[in-house]
Amino acid sequence: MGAPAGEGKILILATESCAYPGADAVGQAHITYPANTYILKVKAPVLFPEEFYLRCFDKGISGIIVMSCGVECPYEGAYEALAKRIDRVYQLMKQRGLDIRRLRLTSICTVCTRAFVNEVKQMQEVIRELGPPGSETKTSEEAAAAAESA
Amino acid sequence: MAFVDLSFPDELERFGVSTTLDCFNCGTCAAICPLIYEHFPRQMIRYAQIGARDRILENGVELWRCLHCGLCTQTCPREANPGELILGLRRYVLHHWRRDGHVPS
Amino acid sequence: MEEKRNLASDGSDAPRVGIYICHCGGNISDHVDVEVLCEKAEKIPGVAVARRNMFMCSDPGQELIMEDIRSGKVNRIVVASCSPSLHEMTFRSALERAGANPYVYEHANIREQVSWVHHGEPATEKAFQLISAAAAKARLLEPLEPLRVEARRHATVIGAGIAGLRAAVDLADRGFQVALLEKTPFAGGRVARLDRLAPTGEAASEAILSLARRVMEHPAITFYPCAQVVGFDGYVGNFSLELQVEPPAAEDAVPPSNLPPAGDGEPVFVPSRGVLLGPLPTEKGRIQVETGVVVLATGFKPYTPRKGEYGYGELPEVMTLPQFIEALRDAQADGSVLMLSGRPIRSIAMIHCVGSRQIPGIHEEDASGYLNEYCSRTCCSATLFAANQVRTRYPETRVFEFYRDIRAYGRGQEELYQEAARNKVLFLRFEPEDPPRVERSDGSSGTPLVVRVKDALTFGEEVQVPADLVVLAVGMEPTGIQDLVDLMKLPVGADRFLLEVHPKLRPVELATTGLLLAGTCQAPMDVSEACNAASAAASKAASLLAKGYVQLDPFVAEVDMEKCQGTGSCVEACLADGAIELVDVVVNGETVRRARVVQALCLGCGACVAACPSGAIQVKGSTLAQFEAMVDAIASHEAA
Amino acid sequence: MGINQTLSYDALVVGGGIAGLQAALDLADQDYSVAVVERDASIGGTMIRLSKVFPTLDCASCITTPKMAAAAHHPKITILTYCELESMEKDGQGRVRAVVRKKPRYVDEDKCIGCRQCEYHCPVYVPDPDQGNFAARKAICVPFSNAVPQIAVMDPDHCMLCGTCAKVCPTGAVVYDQKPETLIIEALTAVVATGFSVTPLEDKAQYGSGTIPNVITGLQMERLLAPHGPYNRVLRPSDGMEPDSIAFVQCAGSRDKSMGIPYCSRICCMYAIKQAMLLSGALPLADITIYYMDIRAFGKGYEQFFQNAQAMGIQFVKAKVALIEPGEDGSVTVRYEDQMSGGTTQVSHDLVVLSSGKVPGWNPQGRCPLTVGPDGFISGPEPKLAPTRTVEEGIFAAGAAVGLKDIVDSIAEASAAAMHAANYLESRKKGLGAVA
Repeated sequence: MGAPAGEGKILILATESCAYPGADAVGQAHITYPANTYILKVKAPVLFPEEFYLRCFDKGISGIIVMSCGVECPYEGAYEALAKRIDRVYQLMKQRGLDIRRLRLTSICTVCTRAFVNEVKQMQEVIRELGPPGSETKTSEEAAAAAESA
Repeated sequence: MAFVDLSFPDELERFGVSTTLDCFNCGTCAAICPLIYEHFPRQMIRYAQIGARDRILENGVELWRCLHCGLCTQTCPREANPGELILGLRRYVLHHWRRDGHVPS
Repeated sequence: MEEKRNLASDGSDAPRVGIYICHCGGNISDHVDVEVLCEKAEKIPGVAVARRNMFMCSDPGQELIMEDIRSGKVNRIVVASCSPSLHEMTFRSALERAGANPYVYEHANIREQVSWVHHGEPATEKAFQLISAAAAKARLLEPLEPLRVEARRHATVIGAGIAGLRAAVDLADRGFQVALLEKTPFAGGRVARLDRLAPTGEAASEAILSLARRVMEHPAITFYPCAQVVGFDGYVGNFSLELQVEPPAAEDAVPPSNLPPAGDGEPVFVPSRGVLLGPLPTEKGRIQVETGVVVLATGFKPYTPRKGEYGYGELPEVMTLPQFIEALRDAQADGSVLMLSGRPIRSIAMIHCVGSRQIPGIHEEDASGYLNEYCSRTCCSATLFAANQVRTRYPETRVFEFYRDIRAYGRGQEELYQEAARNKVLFLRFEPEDPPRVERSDGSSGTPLVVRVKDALTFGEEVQVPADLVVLAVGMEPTGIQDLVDLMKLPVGADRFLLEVHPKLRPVELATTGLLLAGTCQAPMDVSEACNAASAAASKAASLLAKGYVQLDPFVAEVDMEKCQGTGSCVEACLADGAIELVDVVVNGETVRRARVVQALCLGCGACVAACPSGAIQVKGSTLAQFEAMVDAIASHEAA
Repeated sequence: MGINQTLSYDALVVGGGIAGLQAALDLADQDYSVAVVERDASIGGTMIRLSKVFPTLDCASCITTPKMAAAAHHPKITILTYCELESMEKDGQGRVRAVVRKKPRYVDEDKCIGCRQCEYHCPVYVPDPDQGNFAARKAICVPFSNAVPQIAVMDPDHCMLCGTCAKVCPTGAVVYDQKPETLIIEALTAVVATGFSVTPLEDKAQYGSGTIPNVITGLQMERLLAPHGPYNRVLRPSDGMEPDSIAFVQCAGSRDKSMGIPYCSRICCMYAIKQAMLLSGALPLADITIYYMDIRAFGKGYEQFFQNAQAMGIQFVKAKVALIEPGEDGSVTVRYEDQMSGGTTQVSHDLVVLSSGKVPGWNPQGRCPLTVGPDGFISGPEPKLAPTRTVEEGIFAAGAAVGLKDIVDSIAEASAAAMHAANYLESRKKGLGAVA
C-alpha cells in the first residue's frame, strides 16, 4: 500500500467534472501530499448508497473524502440529494461507533489545489488521531460531540 | 431651484460656447484642476447645463480663478472643452455685469 | 520491451486484462519503479500480461496494446500513465482500431496523482494499488454501445417574433422541416411595434419583413398562426406536440383586404400588429406535430406601470416608451415642434428604469408579489434613440432624461449617448431611493406637468423640469407562458424568465435535451442579441438532428429485471424527470410493476442506484460492483 | 518563403479563444471538418487566464478546459497553435484561402510529449506574461498548467543556447534551428474570432503611464485572484504586502476621447465588481472601492450581482478618477471629484486596478477584405438580423472581434456564426454538387 504499514488509507471520491481535474491540477503544480490517498473518479457521488460507505470502513478504509462539484454540479439536484445521504451515513456511523469525522463532504473545483491539499491534510490528522476504523475508544456520543466542536 | 431652462445653453452659443451639454458630468475637470477648489469648474458647467443663470451670475467671480492651464480640456473624456466653456461663461457674465452696472466684490 | 505471460490466450470470453505502464520519459519512471510495478502487476488475478513502454501514447506504445488485442491475448485493457483527461480518448480509439469495444478500458492515473506528488517507495506502492484497482474494475467491464435515438429531422419553433423567425429560417436553410407556431395571427412579435431599431436605425418593419419573406418562401417551413400548444410528450428526436388552433379573436380580426393572397404572395405588414403570412384558421381544430427539437421563442412583454407610478394611469400626459415610440412613428414626420393628439409637445421628460432594477424595500411589488430586480438591458439605448429622433425631427422639442446609470453598453450605444448630448438632451441623475416625482403643474411652468428630482449631478439639489409629456422607459417581463411552463416542465429563474442549464456551458439549452431557448423568453435582449440567441439555438438543434439520430453516452441506468421488486424508489430518486418509469410486466403469469429506464432521458448520475433496496439498478460503465472491487483492491494489504 | 503544406477543411476558425472554440465545436458537432488557427501556443484565449467569471462565479478554468479538451479531442477538429494568419481571402472558386505562418516553437510538436523535463532543467527565468509578469517561467516551457496542447515552446529571445533542454529531452524534440513554416488552409467557409486586447498602461499620462508601482491592470488582478496564480494569494507587487485598501478605476481607457477610445468596453464594470467580490472573500478586512461613471450591469443576473456587491460592503463612488499618483510606502493616491460633497478629493489606496480599455485583437486591414467600423472592430452588412455576417460572403465573425462582448454573449454569438457558416456550407456544397 502507498502508506507505510500501520497508516490508514484515505479514499477520495472525486467527481469527473470538478474534483478529479482538481486533483490533476495539484499534480501539475507538483504539490506533495500524503500518498495514502486513493482517488476514484465518479460521475456523481450520489450513486453510492449508505452501505457503500460503511462497507468501505469495514474493509479498513480509515477516512473518506467525497469531493463533489458542490452547487456547480452538472446534475441538478444531485448535490442536495448527496448531502442528505451523507447525513444519513453520519447517523449510521454514530450507531456503529464510527467517528463521523472519518467521512467528509466537500466541493473542489478544477483549480482548487490548496483546498484539495487542505482537505487531505485535515483527514490525515483525523485518521492519525483515530487509528483504524472501529478502534474508536470514545463512545459514539463523544465522537459526535468531538465532531461537532471540530 | 427654479425650473431648468435649456434656453441658457442655447444663449451661450452667442458667447462662443457650443459644448455645454456635451459634458456628462464625470468630474475629471474638477479633479484635474490645479486649483483644487471644491467642484470648480464642473459646478459652473452644470449650472450652465440646467440654465441656472442666477447661480452663475452670483458666483461669477469664481470664473476668474481659472488659470487657462488647459488640463481640463486636455483630459476631458467627452471633448466638451471645459476650459473654453469657462471662458465663454466669463464673456456671458461680463456682458451682464456691464449691462447691469454690476461691480463684483 | 519484456513480456511475461501468466495466462494462456485461450480465446474464451473470460476477462483477460492487459496492463500497460508508461514511463512517460522519466516523468513516471523517475519516481515510480516501473520495473517492479510491471512484475507485480502480472501477478494480479485475471491479468494476462503487463508491459511497459517509454511512451505508451506513442505509436509504438499503442501498437503494443493493439497487437495484444488482435492476437486475442487480452480482452480488457488498463493503461497506467498520465491523467485520463489527456489520453483516455487516445487509448479508447486504439482499442477501436484494433477491433475491440472502446469501453473495455480503464485508466490508472499514475503521473498527476502519483509520480508528480509522491516520491520514493510510497509512490511505487500507491501506483501499484491504483493499477490493481483499475484491473479489478477492468475485469468487470462489459462492452457498451453508444445509445442511438432516431431523430426526426424536424424542428418546432414556438413564437414567431424576431427570434422565432430567425430560428425558423436558419433551421429550414439547414435542411430541416420546421413548424413555426404563433399564438396571434401575426408574425413579428414586439419588434412590429417599433419604428426604427437602436442604435443603427434600420426600419423595424423591414427587419421583420426580410425574415418573414424567407419564412413564407421556404417550402420547409409551415407557419401555424393562432396556434397554442396544448399537449407535449416524448424526448429528444421524438417529441410530439398537440396544437389547438382557433380563428382569431374579435380584437385580432383582420380585414380581409389585409390578407395576402393564397399561395406565395408577399407578406403584409400591419403596423403595430405584425406580418400576415397567409390565411388564418377559420375554425377550431387540433393539429399533431411530430418533431425532433422544440425551440422556445415566446418573447417578452413590456412592464405595465402601476396606477400612479410616476403618474401613469392618472395623468394623461404620462405614457410608456413603447407607447411613445408608436405615437412618434405616427406623428407628422417633422416640424419645429412635436405634435401629439393636436397638442404641442415642447418638453419631454423621459424616466429610465421603470419596472427594472427594482429594489426590495424601495419599490413596490406587483400584485403577485414580484419585483423586477434585473436590468432590462435595452431601455437605455431605446430611450436615447427616441430622444435623438425627437431632437433631430423637432428641434424645438426639448428632452430631459432622468437616469440611474446610463447603460449604453453595446456597440454603437455609447455613441448614441454622445449624440444625445450633442443633440442637447439634458441628463439628470437620481438615486433609487429618491426617484423623480411627476406632478401636475401649478401653472408656473407653462406645461401641464412638472418633474422634480434630487439631481445627483447638481450636488443633490432639487431640480424642476417642466414637461408636456412624461415617457416611462419600462422594462421587459417574460410573456405569460405558465401553461407552457406547466405542460413542458420548463425551468424558470427567480426573474421569471426561462432558465438555461448554464449561461456559458449550455447557454441555449434547457435541462431536457432537445428543448432550446431563443431570445427574450430567456432574458432581456435587443434585436441583434435575440437573433444571435436564435441562431445559436438553431445551431444546437442542428448538432442534435443533423445525423438523423442522436448519439448518447452509453453510461445510463439499467434495470436488472430479475432483481427489481417494483418499489418505485428509483423513480422517486431520479433527478431527470421521466427517465425512469414503472411499467406493468407479466412475470410467471402475474402482472407486476417493474422499473424501466427511458434511456434518452437518463443522465447517468446514479441517484437511482443508491436508492434501490435490492441493488437492481446500475449505471452502465460504473456499477457499484466495479467500485466495490476497486475499494477491495485499494484496501488490500497484500501488496505491501 | 516556400509553401510547406496545403490543408483543406470544410471550415476555418481564426482564433482559439472561447468564441472560436465554441464555433468550432458547433460546426464539428454537425460533422463538418474544422481547422482552428490560434496565434498563441495554447488555445483558451483570454478566458483561460481568468480567475472566476461573473455572474455565477464559476472558476474560469472549469468552464474553459472542458471546451478546450472537447475541441482538442474532437475527431473533426484540427488545432493549429502558434500560427499567425497572414492573409485570408476568397479564391476564384469562392473558396476561402488562408495563408498561415507557423511560428517556430523550437520544439518538434510531433515528438514533444509535454513531459516538461526541458522546463525543469532550463536555467533561464523569464517574466511570465500568463501570470501577469508577476512570476517567472523558464525560457522553454509548456505555456501554463492547463495549456492545450501540452507542448513546450522556447523563447528564442531569452534562450542562452546552453543545450540543457536538448540533453534532457527524452524524445529529442528540441530543434534549435526550427524555421517558420507557411501553411495554406483551404476551406469553404471561415469564422473570425480574434477577440480583443487591452490598451497598455502607458497610454494615459494622468494614470502614470505604467510607471507607478502597485497600479495594475484588470487582467493582472485576475492572475492575483486565480487559484493557481503567481503568489497563491493577493499581494501587491511592489513589496508583497497584503493590501488593506484596493481601488478599481473604471473607464481607464474607455469612454475617454482624450485617449482616443470613445466607446464603452462593455465588460469592465462586471469584471471589476467580480474582482471586488473575490477580493472581499480573499481579504475580508480590506476596503474595496470602485470608482465608476455608470455601472453597466446589463446582462442576465448582472444587476443582482451588483446589488450583492453593494450589500457585501464594496464601496461604489460615482466619479471618474482624474489623476493617479504614487504615494508614500508604495501607496497610490487617486484624485477625483466627490460629487455629493467635498468636491475634489484625494484618497490613498494600497493597490489600484485599472479597468483598461479594450481594443480589437486583430486588424484585418491588408490581410483580409473585411471592413471595420470606426471603433476598429469588424463590421457587417446585417448587424441586427445576422450580426455575424461580414461583407465577405462565407466569412463570418463572432465574439469580441465584432465588438466587445462578455463570455456569455460571445458564446451565443459564436454558435450563431457556426449556424450561418453551416448554412453557407450547405448551400456551397449543393452548388458544388450541381456543378459536378
